[in-house]
Amino acid sequence: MIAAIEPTWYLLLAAMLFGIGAFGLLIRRNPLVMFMCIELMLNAANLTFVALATQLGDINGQTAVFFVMVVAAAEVVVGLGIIVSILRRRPGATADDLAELKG
Amino acid sequence: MLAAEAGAASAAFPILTALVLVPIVGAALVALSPKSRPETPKLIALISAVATAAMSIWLMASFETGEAGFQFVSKHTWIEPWGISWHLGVDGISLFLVVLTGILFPIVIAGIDPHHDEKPYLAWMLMLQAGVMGSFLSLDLFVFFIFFEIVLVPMYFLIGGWGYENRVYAATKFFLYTMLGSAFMLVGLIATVAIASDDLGRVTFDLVEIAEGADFAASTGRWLFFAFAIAFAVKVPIFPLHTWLPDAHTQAPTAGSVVLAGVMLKLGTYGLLRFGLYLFPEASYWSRSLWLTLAVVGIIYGAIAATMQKDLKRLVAYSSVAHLGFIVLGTFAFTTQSMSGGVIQMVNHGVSTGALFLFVGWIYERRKTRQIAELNGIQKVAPIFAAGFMVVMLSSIGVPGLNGFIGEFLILTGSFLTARWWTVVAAGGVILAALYLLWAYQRVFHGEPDDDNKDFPELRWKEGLTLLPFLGLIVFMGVYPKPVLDRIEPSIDVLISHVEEHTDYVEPEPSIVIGAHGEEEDE
Amino acid sequence: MSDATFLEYVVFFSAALMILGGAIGVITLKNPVHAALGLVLTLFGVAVQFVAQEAHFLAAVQVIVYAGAIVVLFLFVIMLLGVDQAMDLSIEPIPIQRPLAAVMGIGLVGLVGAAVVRARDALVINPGTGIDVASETGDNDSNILQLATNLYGDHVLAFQLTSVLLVVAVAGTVVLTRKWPRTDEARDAEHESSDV
Amino acid sequence: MMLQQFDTFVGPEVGWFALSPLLTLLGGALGLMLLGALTPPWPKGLYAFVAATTAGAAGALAMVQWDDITDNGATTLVGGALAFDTFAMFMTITISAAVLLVSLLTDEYLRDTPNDGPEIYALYLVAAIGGIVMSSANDLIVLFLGLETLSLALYVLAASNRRSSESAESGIKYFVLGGFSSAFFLYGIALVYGATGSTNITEMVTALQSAADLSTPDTLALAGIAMLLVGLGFKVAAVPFHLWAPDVYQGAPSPVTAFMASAGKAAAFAAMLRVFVIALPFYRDDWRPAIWALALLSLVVGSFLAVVQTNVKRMLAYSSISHAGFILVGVEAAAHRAGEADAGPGMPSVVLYLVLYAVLVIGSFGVVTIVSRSSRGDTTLSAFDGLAKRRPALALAFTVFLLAQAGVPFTSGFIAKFGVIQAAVEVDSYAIAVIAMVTAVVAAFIYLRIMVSMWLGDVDDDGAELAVPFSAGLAITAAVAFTLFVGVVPGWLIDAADTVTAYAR
Amino acid sequence: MADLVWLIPAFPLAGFALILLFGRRLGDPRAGYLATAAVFASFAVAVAIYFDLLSRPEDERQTVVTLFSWLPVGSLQIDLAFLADPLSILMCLFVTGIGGLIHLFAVGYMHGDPKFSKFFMYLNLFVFSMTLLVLGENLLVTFLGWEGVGTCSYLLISFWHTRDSAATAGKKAFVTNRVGDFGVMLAMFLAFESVGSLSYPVLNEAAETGSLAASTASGITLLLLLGAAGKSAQIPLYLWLPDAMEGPTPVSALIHAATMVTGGVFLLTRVNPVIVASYDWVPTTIAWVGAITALFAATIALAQNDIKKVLAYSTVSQIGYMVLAVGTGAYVAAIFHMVTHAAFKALLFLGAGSVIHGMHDEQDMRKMGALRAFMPITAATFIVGWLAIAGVPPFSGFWSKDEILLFAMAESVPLYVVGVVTAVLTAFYMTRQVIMVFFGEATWTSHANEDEAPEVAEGDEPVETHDAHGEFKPHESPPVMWIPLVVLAGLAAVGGIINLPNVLGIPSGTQYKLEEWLHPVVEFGEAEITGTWAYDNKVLLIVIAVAAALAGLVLAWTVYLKKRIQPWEPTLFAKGWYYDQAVSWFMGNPGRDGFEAVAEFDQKVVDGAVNGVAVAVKETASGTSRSQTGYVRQYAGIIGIGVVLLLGWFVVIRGIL
Repeated sequence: MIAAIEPTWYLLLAAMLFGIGAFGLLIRRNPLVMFMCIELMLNAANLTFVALATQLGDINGQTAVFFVMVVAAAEVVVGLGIIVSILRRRPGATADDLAELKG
Repeated sequence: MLAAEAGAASAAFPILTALVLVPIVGAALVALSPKSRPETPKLIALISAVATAAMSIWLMASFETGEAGFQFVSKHTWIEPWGISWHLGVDGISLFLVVLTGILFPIVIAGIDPHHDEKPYLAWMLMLQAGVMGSFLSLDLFVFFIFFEIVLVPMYFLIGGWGYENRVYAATKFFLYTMLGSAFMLVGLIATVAIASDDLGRVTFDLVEIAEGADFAASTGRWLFFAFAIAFAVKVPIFPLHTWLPDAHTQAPTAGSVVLAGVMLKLGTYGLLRFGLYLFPEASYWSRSLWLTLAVVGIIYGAIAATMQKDLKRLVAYSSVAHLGFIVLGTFAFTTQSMSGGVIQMVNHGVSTGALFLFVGWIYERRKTRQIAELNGIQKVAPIFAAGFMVVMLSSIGVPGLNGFIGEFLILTGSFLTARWWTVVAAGGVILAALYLLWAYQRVFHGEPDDDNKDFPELRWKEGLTLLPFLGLIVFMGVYPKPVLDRIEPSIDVLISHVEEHTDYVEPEPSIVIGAHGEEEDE
Repeated sequence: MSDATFLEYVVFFSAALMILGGAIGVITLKNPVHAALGLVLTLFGVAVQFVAQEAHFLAAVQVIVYAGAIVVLFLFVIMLLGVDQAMDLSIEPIPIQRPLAAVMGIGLVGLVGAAVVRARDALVINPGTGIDVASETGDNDSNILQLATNLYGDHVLAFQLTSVLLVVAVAGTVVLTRKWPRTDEARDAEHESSDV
Repeated sequence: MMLQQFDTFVGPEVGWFALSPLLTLLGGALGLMLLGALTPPWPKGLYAFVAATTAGAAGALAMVQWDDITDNGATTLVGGALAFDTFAMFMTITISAAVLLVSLLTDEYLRDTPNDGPEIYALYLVAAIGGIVMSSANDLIVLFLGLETLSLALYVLAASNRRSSESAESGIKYFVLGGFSSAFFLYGIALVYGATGSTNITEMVTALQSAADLSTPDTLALAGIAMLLVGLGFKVAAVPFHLWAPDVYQGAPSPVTAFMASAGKAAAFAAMLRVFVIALPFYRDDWRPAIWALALLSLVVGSFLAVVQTNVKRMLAYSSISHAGFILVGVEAAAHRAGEADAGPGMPSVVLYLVLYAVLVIGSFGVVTIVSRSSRGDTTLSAFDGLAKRRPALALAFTVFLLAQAGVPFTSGFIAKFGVIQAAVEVDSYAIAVIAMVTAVVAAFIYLRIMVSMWLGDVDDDGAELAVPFSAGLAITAAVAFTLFVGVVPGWLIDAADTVTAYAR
Repeated sequence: MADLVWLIPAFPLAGFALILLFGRRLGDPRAGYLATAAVFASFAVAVAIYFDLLSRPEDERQTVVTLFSWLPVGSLQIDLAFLADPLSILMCLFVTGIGGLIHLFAVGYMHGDPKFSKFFMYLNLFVFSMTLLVLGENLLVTFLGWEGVGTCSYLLISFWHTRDSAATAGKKAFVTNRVGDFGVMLAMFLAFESVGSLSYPVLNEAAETGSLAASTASGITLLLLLGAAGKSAQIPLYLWLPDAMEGPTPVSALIHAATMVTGGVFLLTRVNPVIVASYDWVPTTIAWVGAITALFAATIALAQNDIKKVLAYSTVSQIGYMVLAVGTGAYVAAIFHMVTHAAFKALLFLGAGSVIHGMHDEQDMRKMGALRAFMPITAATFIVGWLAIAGVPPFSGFWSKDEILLFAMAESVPLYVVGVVTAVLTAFYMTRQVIMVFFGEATWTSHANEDEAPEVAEGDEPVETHDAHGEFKPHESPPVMWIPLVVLAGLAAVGGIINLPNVLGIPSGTQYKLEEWLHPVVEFGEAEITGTWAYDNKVLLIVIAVAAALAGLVLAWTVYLKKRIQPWEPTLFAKGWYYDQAVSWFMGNPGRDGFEAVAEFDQKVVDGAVNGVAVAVKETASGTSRSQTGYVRQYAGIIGIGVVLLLGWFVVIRGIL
C-alpha cells in the first residue's frame, strides 16, 4: 500500500525544516549548535529524498539517504574534532570570537 | 618548437628569426654569466647587440628595393590547434624600424651605464630588444600580440629598477595603462580570427591571409578595428590617452627613455599601419576624421603642454606627443606622401627625440636635476655640449636640412591633399615646436651660469661617440632621404591600393590640368 | 493513490510537530544540552515520517545512527568541553545579522515551497520500478532486501566511497587530536612553524 | 525464494584497471596510514616521497588509460557510477600532479612538527580520491560523496597546524560554511532527483531527452539546480559564495592552501562541468545567466579586493577568486553549446585553465611557504622585501608565476587566459570577455606590487637566512619549467584538452 | 659655366665646415679671412656665371643644375636643384659681394671676441643658406635656405647669449619668422596640390598658361605674402627686426639690412607670374601692406635714439617700399631698390658699427655728436649713404625709389602719396641721425662707458681696443673696417646706373639695363604702364621726389642743427605705436595663462581622470573589504542572500514567470 499523504506535504515540511536549520546557523553563536543546525538541514534533505522516492516509486532515493547518514556521521566526527581542538585552546569561544582573519 | 619549413617563401638563412632570438640568447647568457667576472655581462650584451645590429644592417643592404611585398619571410606552424604560425617578414614599412631597433640598442648599451646592478639591467635591455624586434617583424596576429605585450615586462623592470625618484608609480602606471589597451586588443584579435575563419574556412591568425582573404561587414570591422586601435592609441600615445608617457619618460633611466621614445612608441603607430589599416581598411577610412582630429589636437595640445613644463624631461616627453600626432595625421591621410612621411617620421622621431633624451640624461647626471629653473648658462661653460643639443633641437623643431623636417613636410604635404584644414592646424604646431624648444633652450643654455652651473662639465669623449651616430643620421636623413623613401614607398602604395579596394577612396593625384581644382578650393 | 486516512493525518501532523518543534528548540534554546535534546526530537520525528512512508530500515538506522550515535557524541563533546552554560540569545553582536537571517530563512522556505507546490502536478518523467514494502504476507524484509540489492548493485562504488570517507574521518581525528609537545624546544619550534 | 534471490544477485562488473588510478591512491593512503601507524617514524622525507610516487603512479596510470579511451571511446564504470572518459583522466592527471607537487612542498614544511607523520599525506591522497571521484562521477550521489571526501580532508588539513590559532580558525570557518553549503548541495540533489527521477547522470539525461516537453519548466528541478549551483559555487569560491576563501587560504598552512587552490578548485570546476554542462544541458538557458553573473561578480570582486590586501596569501586568495571568475567565463562559454554535438571550445578552455592554474598556484604558494618559514610565519608583503637580493632564483621563480597569473605572454597563464577568452568570443559573449580582460589588468596591479617589493624592496637584516629545501625547490623548479614550456609550446596540451568534449554519460 | 652654379653655395659651406673643424686652431683673425675668402670666391663664381649668361641669347639665360633627387615620393618629386637665371645670379652677386665686404669689416669689428671663429662659422653658414635661398630651383630648396638663414639669424642675434636681451631677441626672431614660414609651407602645399610640383618653372609656367586657378594663385600669393611679412619684417610681423639689433653690427648689416630681410621680396618676385594670375585685389593688398609698413616704420624711426634702431626701422620702411613695388607690379623696381638699398643700408650699418666701435660700444646717439672730426672716413662714407637713402640725386637710392613711386602713382594716387610722405620722413630722420652723430656739439666727453661691451662682459683676456678706459677719444676704425666702407660708399653713390630711366637725355644705351637683364624672369617691365598719366609725367614725379627729399633734409637741419624748432618726438613714435608692447603683453598674459591652463588641464583633468580611476578602485575595494568582518555567521548570511537570489532567478523568473 502507498502512503496517502501527498508527497508535497512532506516536501513542504522538509523545506521548513531546512529553512529553520539555515536560519539557526545564522543566529546561533555556539559552534556546536551551529553544527546541529547543519544536521537539521541534512535531515531535511533526507526527508525530501524519502518523500520523492516514495512518490517516484524508486528505491534509489532511500539508498541516497543511507549514504547521507554516513556522510553526516563522518562530518560529525571531523567537525567535532575541529571544534574540540579549538575549544580546548579557547574554552567557551563562540563563532564570533573566531574573527582574526578578515578584510 | 617550430615545425619544419612551411613553403618556399622563407629565406635560406632565417635572419628574421635570428634577429629575434639572438637578443633572447644574449639575455639568457647575461643572466647566467658568473658573478665572479663583473665585466662579462657587458661584453656578452655588446656582442649580442652588435650582432643584431650587423644583421639588421645586412637586412637593409640586401633588402629588395622597389619590392612591395614581404621579404625574408619565414613561416612555421607553431600552435597547430589554434592555427598559429611563427610568421615573420619585413617590408618597407617595418624595415627601418627594425634597423633602428638594431642600431639603437648597441649604442645605448655601450654608451649609457646603469647606476647599479648592471647584469639584470643588460638582460632586461636585451629582452626588450627581442620584444620590439618581434613586434616589428611578426606577420601573425598572435605572435605580434605576444611580443607587443611582452615588451611591457622588461620596460617595467627597467623603469622600476633603474628609474628615478617616482619610478614605481610611473612603471606601474605604464604597465597597467598599456595592458588595459591591449586587453581590448586581445578580445578584438580573437574575434577577428573567429569571424575571419568563416570567410577563410579555417582558423588562422595569419595577418596576410586574414587581410587579403577575409572581408568584414562594415559594422563588425569597425568594432574590431576600434578594439585594436585602443591598444595602439594608448601605445602611441594619442591624446587623451597620453598621460602615462610623461611619467614613464621622466622616471625611466636614460637608456629606457631613449628606447621608449626611439622604438617603443612606434609600436603604436606601426601597429595602426600594419594591423589597423591593413586589416580593417574600411573601418580606418571610415573613422579617419576622428583620428585626424585627435592627431591634430595632440599636436597642438602636446606642444602647448610641453611649453609649460618645468621639468626638461617632461617637456621632451610632451614634445613626443606632438610629434607622434604628426605620424598619426600622416597615417590617416591615406596619401603616398603622408604615409611615407609617417613611416620615415617614426625613424626620425626615434633618432632626434632619442638624442634629446640622451642630453637630458647627461644633464641629470651632471646636475642631478631636470628642473629647467635650476639650469642656466650652460652654453657658456659647455659650448660643444650646447652645440650638440642645438643641432638635435633644430632637428626636432623641423628645420630643413635635418631629418625632422623631411617627415613633417611629407606628412603635411600629403595630408593637405585629403585633410586640408586639419593640416592647416597641424602646421601651426610647427610654430609652437619652435616656441617651446627655443624657450627651454634659452632658459637652460643661455644667460650667465650661476654657481651651481658654472662648472658644468663639457661633453665627454664617450658621450660624444654615443652622440655621433645620432647626429650622422640626423644630417643624412635630412639631406639624402631618397634611399629610405625608395624602400618605403612601394609598400605604402600597396597599402593605399589595399584601402582603395575596400573603400570608395581614391588617392588624389595632383597634376597640371586646367580646372583640375575648381573654385571649391577658394581661400 | 487513495485518500489518506484520519490516522495517517494524525501521524503526519504529530510527527511534523515533533520535527518543527524540535528544530525550533535547537535554534532557540539557550543551553546547548537542551538544543541537543531538541535535535533528538526532530530526529525522532523524521524517523516517524520515514516509517509513515514505509521506509522502515531507514527509520531504524535514523534512530540508531543519529539519535543513538551522533547526538550522544554531541552531548559527550558538550560535557567534555563544559560549554553547557547558557548563552544569551537576546543580544546580537553583528548588525543586520538577524534581518539577514530572516530574509534568508523566509526566502528559502517561500521559494522552495513555491517550487514544490508548483511542481506538485508536474509529470513524473522517470517513474521507478516501485518500492517493495513489507507486507503482511510474510516477506517482511523486502524493503531491506531491495535496499541491499540497490546498495550493493548500482551503488556499490558509492558504498565503497563511504569507507574512504571514514578513512578521512579517522586520519582527521588523528591529526586533530594528537598531542603536541609543549616542551621548550617545541616552543622554539613554535616560532619556526607557527606559520599559518 | 530467498536463496534464489541471493543466487540471482549479480553486482555490476568493475573495470578494475580503469579504476587503477583511484585504487593506487587509495592503496597509497591506506598503506601510509597502516604502516605509518605500525612502524617507527620513517626517515626524513620518506612519507612525502611515498605520497609523491603514489600520486605520480596514479597520474601515469591515467595517462596509460588515455590512449585506451581515445581508441575505444568513453564508457561508464561500475554500474554507471563513474564516467571513464578523457575529461576524467585529464582531471585525474591534474589532481595527481597537484598532489605530487604539494607533497614535495609539504615535506620540509612539516619538519619538527608532530604532524610530520603519514596522516597529512594520507589526507592528500584521500582528498585526491575525492577530487577525482568528483570530476569523474556519473552519479550525483557519488559526486556528493566525492565532494564530501575532498571537503572533510580539506577541513582537517586547514586546521592541521595546531600551534597556529589562525589555522584552527580557518579550519572551523571552512568546516561550518562547507557543511552549510554541502547541505544545500545535497538538498539540490534531492530536488533534482525528484524532478528527473534519478541521480544517475546517464538516466537523468535520457529521462530529460525522452521527456514529453520541457516547455512547462519543472520548478522542482530549477530549485534543485539553484541549490547545486550554490554548493559548487561555494567550492569554486565564486562570488558571493567566496567569503571563506580569503580567510581559509590565509589561515591554512601554505602547502594546504596550495592544495586547496589547485586540486580543490580543479575538482570543483570539474564537478561543475559534470553537473551542469554534462548532466543538465537541457536547462542551460536557465543556469547560463546565473553562471554569467557569478563570473562577473567573481572577476570584479576578486580583482578589486585583491588590490587593497597587504598579506600575500590573502592577495593570492583574492586573485584565485578572480581566476575562478575567468574559469567561469569558460564555463559560460561551454554552456552555450552544452549538450550539442559540436561542444565548442568551452570545456577544453576550462580544463586547460585548470591544469595550468593548478601548477601556477602551487608554485606561488610554494614560494610563500619557503619565505614564510624564514619570516616566522609572516606572509605580509614586507616579508618579501628584497627577496631578489636574498634568493634571486626564488624571486625569479615567483616573478614568473606572478607574470603568468597576470597573463603575460610566453607563460602558461597567457595560454590559459587566451583559451578562455577565445572560447567566450567563439560563442559571441564579448561583454564578459572584455570585462574579464579589464579586471585582469586590475588584478595585475597586485602582482606588480609583489614584484616591486621583491625586486625593489630592501632586505631587513634580521631576516633569517632563507633556506630553500631540496624537495620544495624541486617542486618549484618543475612548476617554473612547466609554466614557461607550456607558454612557448602549448600545442600538445591544447590538443589534449580538446578531446575532453567527447565525454561519457 | 652656369653649370658650376653649385659652387656658389659650395664655397661658404666649405668655409663653414673648415671653421667648424679647425676654427679654434685658425683663431683670430685667420678664421675671419678664410670665411671672407670663401665668400669672395663664390662672388667670383657669380660674376663668371653672370658673364656666361650675358653671353647667351635672352631666352637661354636659364640653367637648372640638379644635384640629386631630394624628396621623391610618388607624384611629389623634389630635387635639390639650382636655378641659375638672371634674377638668382643678380641676387648672388650682391649677396656674395656685399656679404664679402661685410665679412671683411667683421674681421676688424669682431677682433678680440673669444668666439671670433664661431662668429665667422655662422656667417659662412648664413651666406651658404642665403645663396641656397636665391638659387633654389623649387620652393622647397628656397625654403631650405629660407629656414637656414632664419636659423643663422637666430644664432647670430643671440651670439652674445649671456645677455638675456640678446637671447630673447634671437628666440623672438626665430618664432616670429616661424609664423611666416607657416604661410610659406601652406603655400607649398597648395602649390603642390594644384600643379603637382614645387619647381618655379613649372609653377610660373602653369600660372602663365592660366592652368592655375585664380583662387589658388591668390591663395599661394597671400600665403607667400605672410611668409614675406615674416622674413622681410612687414606688418604685422616686423617686430622682431628692431630687437634683432642685439646682434653684432656686421650681422645687422649683412642679415638684417642687406640680404636676408629682402628674401621675402625676392620670393614674391620669383613667383611674379602667380601674383599676376591671382585676383586683382591681391597685388593691391601687397602694395598696401608695403606702403603702410613703410610709413609706419618711418614714423617710428623719427623718435629713436639708438643709432642702430633708427637704421633698423628705416630698413623696415625701405623694405616696405620694395613690397609696395611688388604690389604695384614694379618687380624690377623692387629688385633695383633691393640692390641699392643693400649697398647703402649695409654702408650705413657698417658706418654705425664703426661709430659704435669707435665710441666703445656706445649706441645712444644722444651721447654722440661732432664725430666727423674724429672718424673722418666713417663720417664721409656715412654721409654718402645718408644722401643715398634720403633719395638725393644722383645717389643710387634716388633712382630706385623714384622708379617705385612712379609705379605707385600708376597704380593709385593714395599709394603714391604715402610713398612721398615716407620719402620726406626718411630724409628727415636720416638727417637727424647724421646730425646727432657727426655734427652738433659732442655730448660724449664726460661719458663713462657704463654698459660694458659684451666682449668685456665675456670677461676673457682684455681686448686691445679697450685698453683706454675712463676718459677716452673716439678713434677711427682700422683699415680692414673702413675699406669696405669706402667700397660700399662707391656703390651707394653710383649704384643707380644699373637701371637708369629714360629721362633727361640719359643716353638710351644706358637705360633700363636691369630691366633688360631681368626680362627673362620678369616680363612685367615699365612698358606695362606706358600710357598712364604717371608715365607721361615722369619728370614731374621726379621733381616731386627730389623736392620731398630736400624738404625732409632741410626740415631736420633746421630742427636739430639750427635748433630753430623744438624737436617733435612723441613717445607714441618712440614706443613704436605700442604695437610691440601690446603683442608682448598679449603673449605674456592671456597667452601664457592660456598655456598654463592647458597644462593644468592635462595634469588635473586628463591625468586626474586616470589616477581618479585608480583611486576609485582602491576606495571601493577597501570599503568592500572592510565589510568582510571575519564573522563566519555573517559569511553564511551573505551566502544565504546569494542562495535566495539564485532561487529567485531560477524559481521565480525562469520557472514561474
